[in-house]
Amino acid sequence: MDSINTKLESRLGSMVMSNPIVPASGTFGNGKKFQSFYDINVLGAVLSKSVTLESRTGNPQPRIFETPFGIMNSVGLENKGIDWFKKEILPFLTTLKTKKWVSISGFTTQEFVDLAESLNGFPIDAIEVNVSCPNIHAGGVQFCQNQNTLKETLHKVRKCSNSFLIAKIALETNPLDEAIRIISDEGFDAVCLGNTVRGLAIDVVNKKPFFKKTIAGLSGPAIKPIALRAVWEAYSFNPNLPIIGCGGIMTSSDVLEFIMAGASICEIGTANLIDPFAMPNIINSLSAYCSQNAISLRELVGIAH
Amino acid sequence: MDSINTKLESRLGSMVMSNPIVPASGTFGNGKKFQSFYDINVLGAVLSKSVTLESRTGNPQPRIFETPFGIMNSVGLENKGIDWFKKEILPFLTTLKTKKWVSISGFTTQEFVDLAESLNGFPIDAIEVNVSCPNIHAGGVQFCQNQNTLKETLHKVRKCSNSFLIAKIALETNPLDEAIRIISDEGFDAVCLGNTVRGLAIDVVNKKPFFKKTIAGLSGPAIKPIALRAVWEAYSFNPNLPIIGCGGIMTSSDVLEFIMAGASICEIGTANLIDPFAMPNIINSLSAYCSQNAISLRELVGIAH
Amino acid sequence: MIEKTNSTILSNEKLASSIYLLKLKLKEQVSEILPGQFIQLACTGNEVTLLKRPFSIMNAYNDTIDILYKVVGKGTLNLSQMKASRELELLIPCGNYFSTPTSSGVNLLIGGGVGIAPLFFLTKKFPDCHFDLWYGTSRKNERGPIDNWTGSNVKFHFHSDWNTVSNVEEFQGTILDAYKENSTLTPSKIYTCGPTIMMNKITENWKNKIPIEVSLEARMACGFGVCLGCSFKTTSGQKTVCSDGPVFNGETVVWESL
Amino acid sequence: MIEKTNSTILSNEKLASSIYLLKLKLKEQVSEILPGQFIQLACTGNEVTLLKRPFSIMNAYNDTIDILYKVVGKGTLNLSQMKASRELELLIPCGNYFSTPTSSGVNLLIGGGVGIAPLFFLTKKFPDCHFDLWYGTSRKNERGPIDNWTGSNVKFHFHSDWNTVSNVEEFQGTILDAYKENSTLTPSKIYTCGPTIMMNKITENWKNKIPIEVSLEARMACGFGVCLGCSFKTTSGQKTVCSDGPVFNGETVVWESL
Ligand SMILES: Cc1cc2nc3c(=O)[nH]c(=O)nc-3n(C[C@H](O)[C@H](O)[C@H](O)COP(=O)(O)OP(=O)(O)OC[C@H]3O[C@@H](n4cnc5c(N)ncnc54)[C@H](O)[C@@H]3O)c2cc1C
Ligand SMILES: Cc1cc2nc3c(=O)[nH]c(=O)nc-3n(C[C@H](O)[C@H](O)[C@H](O)COP(=O)(O)OP(=O)(O)OC[C@H]3O[C@@H](n4cnc5c(N)ncnc54)[C@H](O)[C@@H]3O)c2cc1C
Ligand SMILES: Cc1cc2nc3c(=O)[nH]c(=O)nc-3n(C[C@H](O)[C@H](O)[C@H](O)COP(=O)(O)O)c2cc1C
Ligand SMILES: Cc1cc2nc3c(=O)[nH]c(=O)nc-3n(C[C@H](O)[C@H](O)[C@H](O)COP(=O)(O)O)c2cc1C
Ligand code: FES
Ligand code: FES
Repeated sequence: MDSINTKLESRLGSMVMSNPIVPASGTFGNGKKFQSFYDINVLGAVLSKSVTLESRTGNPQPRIFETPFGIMNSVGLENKGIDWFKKEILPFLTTLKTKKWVSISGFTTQEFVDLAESLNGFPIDAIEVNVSCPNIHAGGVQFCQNQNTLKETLHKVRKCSNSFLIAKIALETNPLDEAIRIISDEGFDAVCLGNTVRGLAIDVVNKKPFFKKTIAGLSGPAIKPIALRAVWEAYSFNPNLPIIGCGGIMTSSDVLEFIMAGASICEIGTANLIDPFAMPNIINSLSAYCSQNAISLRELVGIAH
Repeated sequence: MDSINTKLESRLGSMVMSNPIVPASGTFGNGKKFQSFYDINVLGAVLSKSVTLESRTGNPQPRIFETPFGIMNSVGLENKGIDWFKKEILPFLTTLKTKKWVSISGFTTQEFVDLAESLNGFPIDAIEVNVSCPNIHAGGVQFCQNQNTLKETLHKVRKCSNSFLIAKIALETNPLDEAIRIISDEGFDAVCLGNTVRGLAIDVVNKKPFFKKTIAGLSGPAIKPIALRAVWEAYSFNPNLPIIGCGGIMTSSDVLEFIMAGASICEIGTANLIDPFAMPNIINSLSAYCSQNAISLRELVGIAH
Repeated sequence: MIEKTNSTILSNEKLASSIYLLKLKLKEQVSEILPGQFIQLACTGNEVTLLKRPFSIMNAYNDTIDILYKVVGKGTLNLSQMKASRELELLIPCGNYFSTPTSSGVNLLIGGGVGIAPLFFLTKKFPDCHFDLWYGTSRKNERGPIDNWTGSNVKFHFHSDWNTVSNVEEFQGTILDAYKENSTLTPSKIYTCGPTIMMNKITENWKNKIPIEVSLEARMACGFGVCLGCSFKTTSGQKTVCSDGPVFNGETVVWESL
Repeated sequence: MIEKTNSTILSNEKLASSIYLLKLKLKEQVSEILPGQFIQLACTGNEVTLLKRPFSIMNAYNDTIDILYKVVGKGTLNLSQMKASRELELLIPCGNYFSTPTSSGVNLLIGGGVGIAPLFFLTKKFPDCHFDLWYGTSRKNERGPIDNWTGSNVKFHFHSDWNTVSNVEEFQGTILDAYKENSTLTPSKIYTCGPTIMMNKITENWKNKIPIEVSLEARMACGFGVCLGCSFKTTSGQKTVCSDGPVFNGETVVWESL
């Protein structure tokens, strides 16, 4: 980071951030490892790995598979649970100067409520509610794919939490306009589009699915056009609901595509795994772009519509 | 093609084919151009570009954009209409020794019915009903994304047609189990999974969507994991409904993945545009695989379940 | 008939900033190659490309072909980094070709940028015809090579707006303006290749007066007429640039559709 | 501390069929490198790869590191086609390392295939310790190079099932069987690296008797502990191969979870 460029200043609704670059949950650990590569305060916000109520060991090996310009993961929300998170991670996050976002994941509506509620009073700037994970009370269908459970969950979480709330939904959410309406009606502050896309790989030698859990999450450049489509549509449906774009972002040019399509903020996932310096590099080159073109990023949000 | 390998013989329900390789509609023209590269009778079937009732000029330029390991197209179903097709293309198709499939596309249920009906009595082996295109009576939502219109359309097409009928649906179809049930209940003979995935690209220099129609269809290797997932799920829902896999298939190993996931037949799209010899090359290498492993492809259908 | 074949890079010379001359030796004998035709070239390198890229043939002799290309994106960047002896897959020859130039009058050729390539080939293929070749580019240093290579059947005119032109459209007009200001020729036939807007203006200028052949460009996928990715409107219906073209009678082109 | 840096290929020698020795010159000074540590190497070439690939460090001296690799897929195929002077990006050094070998007794090293690499480095780093090195592979021609390079502090044993072994599991057992049949040694410490099933069997054999350090493998994405792609079960909870490991006390590993 050369120096702070005010042209990068970004707004997610009421939240003012130094720039639009935020790590995607699960690709940044809890920030500590990246701190040894660079000062993570250069990021617009930090965002921790999704935390669940109980500790989870996650899915069996193998968990990673490379596809044409994408990767699939079957990590299965491994994490040590909210109590450990509060004890071991929150104190570290609190030392940071940048915004602190926390991702929560539940398998029932009640789990989301308990998680959100238990974070009240902690010095965090936003909670990203990962409603792209399967609802075990609804036969494993993702929360965001069922309008009733999505509505109920967001409603209850909003009621119990005093945080800035982001709903992270699947890129495949269908119908998307309904989901966007629910998120906005329930008083959520922003939507994140989105999570990994459901994919599969077959190990043709063993004639079995590569992943023990069969279906895994596809991320990386392969899904970028899909994520851009979802961001574009969400902005068309409701330009007043702030959007976080996520999916396959590797370069500053990708970020510009998302911003022009309607995203205020961008999350970077797989790129962090390919190159730990992906985010500061993107910030630097966005900075150069804004200076060269004498334009600030905020003017560009949704400009392609 | 070195010689005919009976181990490649494939069945799509009642249809017996010399091998499982079929071109995806729209990437093969009407077959004539490929005939000058190789004898297209080596294919399991030929499949023509989707034909509509009326002649269509399609979408404006540009129509093609390359993405990371994928391509997006906005051709917009350009074709000269069913009358021209019957006069200019069917006679050529009739001279072929392999199976002849015809793809039809409509923008209302009635158009599908008229198309299917008008093909009765012609010597074709199957009609692929492209219900992944937008229904103008339902605000442009794809037929396959609305259970009622899908059901109505398939029902009426089935009633008026005496052909072997394939429903080609979108990979994003949701809920997929419902669509599979409808396809099977309505007496369709097979499902093709699937069409291109809806994507977007932004031209950051002009700050506009790259395509005039904004959203375009993503195909190629990038979508392979998604297509495999859809085939896997369709087979889980109903192993008795024959499946055609389509999406990102480039190599014989990709074909094996689809077959093991549950597809009986594979359609090759984008690969034809990258290399006109993609299909015969795949057939040759499937043939080598079967001989080396002393296995016939039919034994492998759905074996990974 | 289009063939898929392999080729070996003989040389890949930088002529001017971002302009290169690529010489390819074909691995197999192919049908006769005519001016206006193009190749579909696999350009994968550090940057990943999936589709082949179309390039006009600038010259063809024995089993060698020349390509003049400009670095504009991933595929051409890859090409610019390639060294002799590397193998490249291609489809050749693609598309239709220019009609035979007149041998009685003078053939006017107007090329914009790398659009000079197929026009240059025309002058080589028909050494007994006479050509008035106008070459417009935004960079002075692109003159040398082309001028030096043209034969005695060619009168070469160079026009550049180097240092003055900031946007392409302005430049695209200027080659025609330059011609109009400086020439008293009445050509028998006109051939042009370059930016779409330039060819459009040229067509308007001589419409209904002199036959004009234009060599069009479009984003392509297949390059052999099956995907309709390059389809556009003409006065006689939709046509594909790759297979019905790239050469069209300028008057039949519906320019807004490109 | 892990650094991201660039390197230049000094040489890339084929040692045996599909086995290569890659020598890389690092562009920047990095922290001290210890045996057991690995690099995350960008392997993009003709085949497109996105993630970096993990390789054990086989030797490190001055600013040079050696990697012994086997061609198994896209990334390693790319590597095998690379020539001297090419630049490769990497993360270095990743992971933990073996504990210091005993200098009183004998250290038993058992390596399967390219798993020999970190063990070899251990013998080089501690020239004053004594090692009994058992190297198992399915190919006879892999003996030569390793044998020739080992120092006088190493007793080298080679075992191959060349021509007889058709499946890997059988082979993986045989290096341990070979050791049991042929050795009367009572090692003070055991280090092993190779196929998971081999390390599992070795651990079972000496469990509760002699300390065993195993260097594990898993499919990785990041290589520095943030994605949990390589996480597995140990007796003290989930651990990452890349960051908590790759070296673990064999007795703490829950082998089924790998
Ligand atoms: C029939 C035909 C003949 C051609 N002959 C030549 C030639 O002789 N020399 C030469 O340098 N170029 C020629 N072109 C243009 C050339 O094909 C493109 O410059 C090339 O495909 C760009 O590839 P890329 O991967 O570098 O760019 P990409 O990374 O794909 O795109 C970068 C930019 O290049 C432009 N572009 C991409 N594809 C095309 C296309 N098909 N047509 C026009 N512009 C495009 C766009 O502005 C795009 O934004 C020809 C095109 C056609 C259709
Ligand atoms: C800590 C560690 C150290 C390693 N050290 C070495 C070494 O010194 N020399 C060496 O040759 N290899 C080593 N490996 C294995 C090496 O990382 C893989 O062989 C390599 O990643 C394969 O890449 P690819 O692109 O060629 O294969 P891909 O195309 O990605 O996959 C092809 C096949 O390779 C295997 N494979 C892929 N990734 C891994 C992986 N991470 N671990 C194990 N197997 C894999 C699978 O069987 C897969 O089917 C090490 C792995 C780890 C985790
Ligand atoms: C290894 C890995 C782990 C992930 N874990 C989580 C998670 O815990 N919670 C979550 O909401 N998303 C998770 N994701 C999804 C990412 O946050 C992101 O939405 C997705 O990868 C798409 O962005 P990308 O293409 O930039 O990676 C994970 C992704 C990967 C690759
Ligand atoms: C240029 C192009 C044109 C297409 N036209 C049609 C069409 O007319 N009808 C149809 O059902 N699908 C059409 N498709 C979709 C393909 O048939 C196929 O379903 C899709 O491309 C996914 O397969 P692929 O990844 O192998 O290309 C078209 C695809 C492309 C790339
Ligand atoms: S590029 Fe496919 S039809 Fe012209
Ligand atoms: S590879 Fe990412 S945590 Fe180990």
